[in-house]
Amino acid sequence: MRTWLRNVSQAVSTVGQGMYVTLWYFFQTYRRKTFTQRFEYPENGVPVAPRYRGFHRFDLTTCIGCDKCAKACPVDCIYIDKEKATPPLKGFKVTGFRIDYTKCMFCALCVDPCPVDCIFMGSNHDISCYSRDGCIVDYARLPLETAWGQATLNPTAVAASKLITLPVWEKKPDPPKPAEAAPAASTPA
Amino acid sequence: MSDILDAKFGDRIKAKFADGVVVEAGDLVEVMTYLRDAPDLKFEMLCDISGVDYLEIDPKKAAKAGYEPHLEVVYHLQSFQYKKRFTVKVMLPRQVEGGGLPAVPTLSGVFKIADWLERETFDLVGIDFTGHPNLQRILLSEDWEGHPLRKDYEFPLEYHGIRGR
Amino acid sequence: MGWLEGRLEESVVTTSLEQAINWARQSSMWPMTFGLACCAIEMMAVGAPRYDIDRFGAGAFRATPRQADLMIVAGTVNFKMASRVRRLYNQMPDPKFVIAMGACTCGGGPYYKYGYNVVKGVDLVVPVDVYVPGCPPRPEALLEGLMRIQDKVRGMKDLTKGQPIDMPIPVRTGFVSLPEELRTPELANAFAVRNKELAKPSKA
Amino acid sequence: MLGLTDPTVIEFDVRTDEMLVNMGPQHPSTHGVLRLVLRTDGEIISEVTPHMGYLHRCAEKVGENVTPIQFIPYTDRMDYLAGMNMNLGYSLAVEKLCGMKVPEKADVIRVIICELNRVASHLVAMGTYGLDLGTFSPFLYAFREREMILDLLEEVCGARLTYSYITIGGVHDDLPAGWTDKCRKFIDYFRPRVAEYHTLLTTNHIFVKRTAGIGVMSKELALSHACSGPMLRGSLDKSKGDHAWDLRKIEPYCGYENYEFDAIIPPFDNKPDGSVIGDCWHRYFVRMLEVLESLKLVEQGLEKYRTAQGSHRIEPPRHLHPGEAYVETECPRGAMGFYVVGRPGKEPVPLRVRAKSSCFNNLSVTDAICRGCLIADIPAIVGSIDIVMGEIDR
Repeated sequence: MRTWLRNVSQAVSTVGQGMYVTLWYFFQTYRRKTFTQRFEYPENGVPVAPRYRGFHRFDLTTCIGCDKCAKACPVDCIYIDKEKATPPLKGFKVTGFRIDYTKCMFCALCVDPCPVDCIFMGSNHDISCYSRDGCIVDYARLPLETAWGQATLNPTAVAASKLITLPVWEKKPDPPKPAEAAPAASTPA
Repeated sequence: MSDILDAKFGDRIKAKFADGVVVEAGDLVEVMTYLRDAPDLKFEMLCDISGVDYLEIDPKKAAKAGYEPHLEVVYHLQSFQYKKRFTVKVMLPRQVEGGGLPAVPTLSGVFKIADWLERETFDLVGIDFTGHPNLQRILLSEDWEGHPLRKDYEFPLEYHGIRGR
Repeated sequence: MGWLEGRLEESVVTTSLEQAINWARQSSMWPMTFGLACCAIEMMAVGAPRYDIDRFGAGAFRATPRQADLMIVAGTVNFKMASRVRRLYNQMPDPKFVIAMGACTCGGGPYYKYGYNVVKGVDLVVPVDVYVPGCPPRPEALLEGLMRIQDKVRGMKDLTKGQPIDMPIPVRTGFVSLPEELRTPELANAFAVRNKELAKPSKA
Repeated sequence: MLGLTDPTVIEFDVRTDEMLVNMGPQHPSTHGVLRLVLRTDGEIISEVTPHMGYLHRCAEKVGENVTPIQFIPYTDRMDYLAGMNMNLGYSLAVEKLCGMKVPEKADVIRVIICELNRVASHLVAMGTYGLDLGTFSPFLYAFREREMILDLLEEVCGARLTYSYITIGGVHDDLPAGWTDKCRKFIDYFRPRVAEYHTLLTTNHIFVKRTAGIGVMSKELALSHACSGPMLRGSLDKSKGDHAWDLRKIEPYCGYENYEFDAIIPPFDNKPDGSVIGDCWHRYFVRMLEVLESLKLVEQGLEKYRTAQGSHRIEPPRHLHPGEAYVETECPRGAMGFYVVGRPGKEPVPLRVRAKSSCFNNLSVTDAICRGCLIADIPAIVGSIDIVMGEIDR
């Protein structure tokens, strides 16, 4: 009987202790008026860190199609389509730069080996979609400002890019320079 | 430590390397029991059993590979009292005449953890532990075919109607 | 919806009733506690104070599939687990929704190439409504996936069967307009029919 | 009939049939996809057979096919609660194989980051353990603080859960500017919170009743099953002359020998009535005290970081060296070992990568310590082992 009573009193006191902690927090937050969430996702943006590894940013205008990022990728989720540039130009013309986000694991190993710094990890984190096809993003067919991260990468842009057949940007031949004999065409700025 | 073993077992120790010995499969249980019980060794913890498949599947590189195709079972031991580590290796052929898997006597009577670790090694590398009380697959499903960590393992095309590749 | 289903033509009463039902449904999606791997930790974080999935009415994590509307497949599904996922899905009451959370469930993920034991996408096992890529997705990404499910629920037509689905305008962020396969009513109808066929339990 | 020693259990002498109860793989208190087949006699367990493999993701096969740097992201998907520690284990194994010496600054950063990650992992262990035993609020409090640690880690490496920050030859990036101040601020905030957890959970009467004296594991059993980490430490007894078994103490790596900290082993002064060494409560309490030790380590690391020499990273060699290396590190769940075998030729890809999982060894003891207890104690025992299925199945 005595043990039973002690158990009851212990249980009541420990529950009281626990409630005291919650109650203390209740009054704390009440005084600070922080009932509302500080991180309301859909209304406010997400405060990601500067080093955050989200969906990529890719700059088609500087990419030279060297395949280094595709080789560094542990899961082979980067597919680069390219063709030889027409004679006055050198190097390759990148016609497709697809990243398969059903495989990508956001390890940022593709960023390091890029010689012209055209691929980065961006800050975007949500492209949930209704079909598996929406997870495959072709950065060569996205609008330039979207791919580069000035506008958010969104499912609509991804869906729209599926309809485009040509890359959004093409290398123009350099204007003829009278003084220089060999124009540096392989890596335009 | 290898010297203590040397004094005890003599030429039954096949080879020695830094903090480790290579023994024959037949002597394994005796050596391990000695390692566990000898008062100046006391290797009470069997940390890990790993099977290594030495095989080069690329025929061009196979000539320069530097090893004959074989299997190794590596036992990593640790002593609680003396804070030391020790490694015991057993070499096995890859193929056994007349089919079947290469066999090692089980250690489940010596270390209790060996029960699970041997099941895992059997599952993934395909080494038969003779005398094991319950040698079943532990990670893969029971009707799985092949042993995936063998170098010549081919990935399944489908499994119970689900596309595999 | 029982006997009422499909009996009436589209009329003011049923559509309003439908809207009310859909509103009730979308604001009380009960997910199932179904953590498989790394993404399960992010799913727990979604339930935890900072992200607070309760704001969307989806905070009641049910331990049994029989009380759940939404299955969040959070983590790698392998061949040993696939039959269990299928069984859990079959035990859920209709209407049921599936979020494939994380790269592994979307399409094999990092284990696509050398994973002999990994199912290359959970849509080979159960029909998936919303894919949330990311490895693992941020909790916000999962919340966005939930909102996509809610958008889908808002367009459901249970009472007035045979009517084209009108996909509603998303109330929250994310989509600027609809994806291609839902843009016109015909396409959306075909999409819904295809999904329903996929949802039937297969012989295997 | 079962040879029970607990007199409170055999009060009823009704003869019951044996029954097989299947627990999992989808069960809220098995911490993932563990399946336990329980052979029960009424309420009393006579045998537990854990079945795993529901999360087998072929990580070892992947490791044989990709280069070590590419394998780093896979390692933090093994133990996804403590990705940094996994990265560290594999990096140390490859560095040992290649004979690399990491600069001092990289070592200091590694220690800071790993200890922070250990705190986060133990917080999840504490929160979900409370959740298993029927109390919800510790989970909320633990995750509130864990989010702050994740914010710190996200600032360092850019991901919340799968960090891939520690690479071969150091760490990926230096700590960002101003990070150390934030970290100090967090520690000052966090210290008093630990006392709150003790109020909420550790001294809770119901919690103590459900964990004290349950699942007692002797030291001999723990050694024979090669248990490690808090699982083994909870079974040791300092008063009987057992030395502190912590790999950071006995085989220091990353310069842990230069830090002041204690390895936690019982007996504790404030242990509740009915609790004996080696039971669930001790395993839990060891974890909670380790949190404080980790905070100490982080503080010392931040001091050392100020004066640390060298760069944060050195370039790893192009090829792996032939030979093999086996390294064990002290992860939150125990001794995680990586065994790397290099190819004899000049190859960047290892011949064999073996991840020795600490949880695998810890889980194997379940059958031995669950016999004779009640079904309701199974979540308590499995929760106190603190398993992560990703690490067990790999």
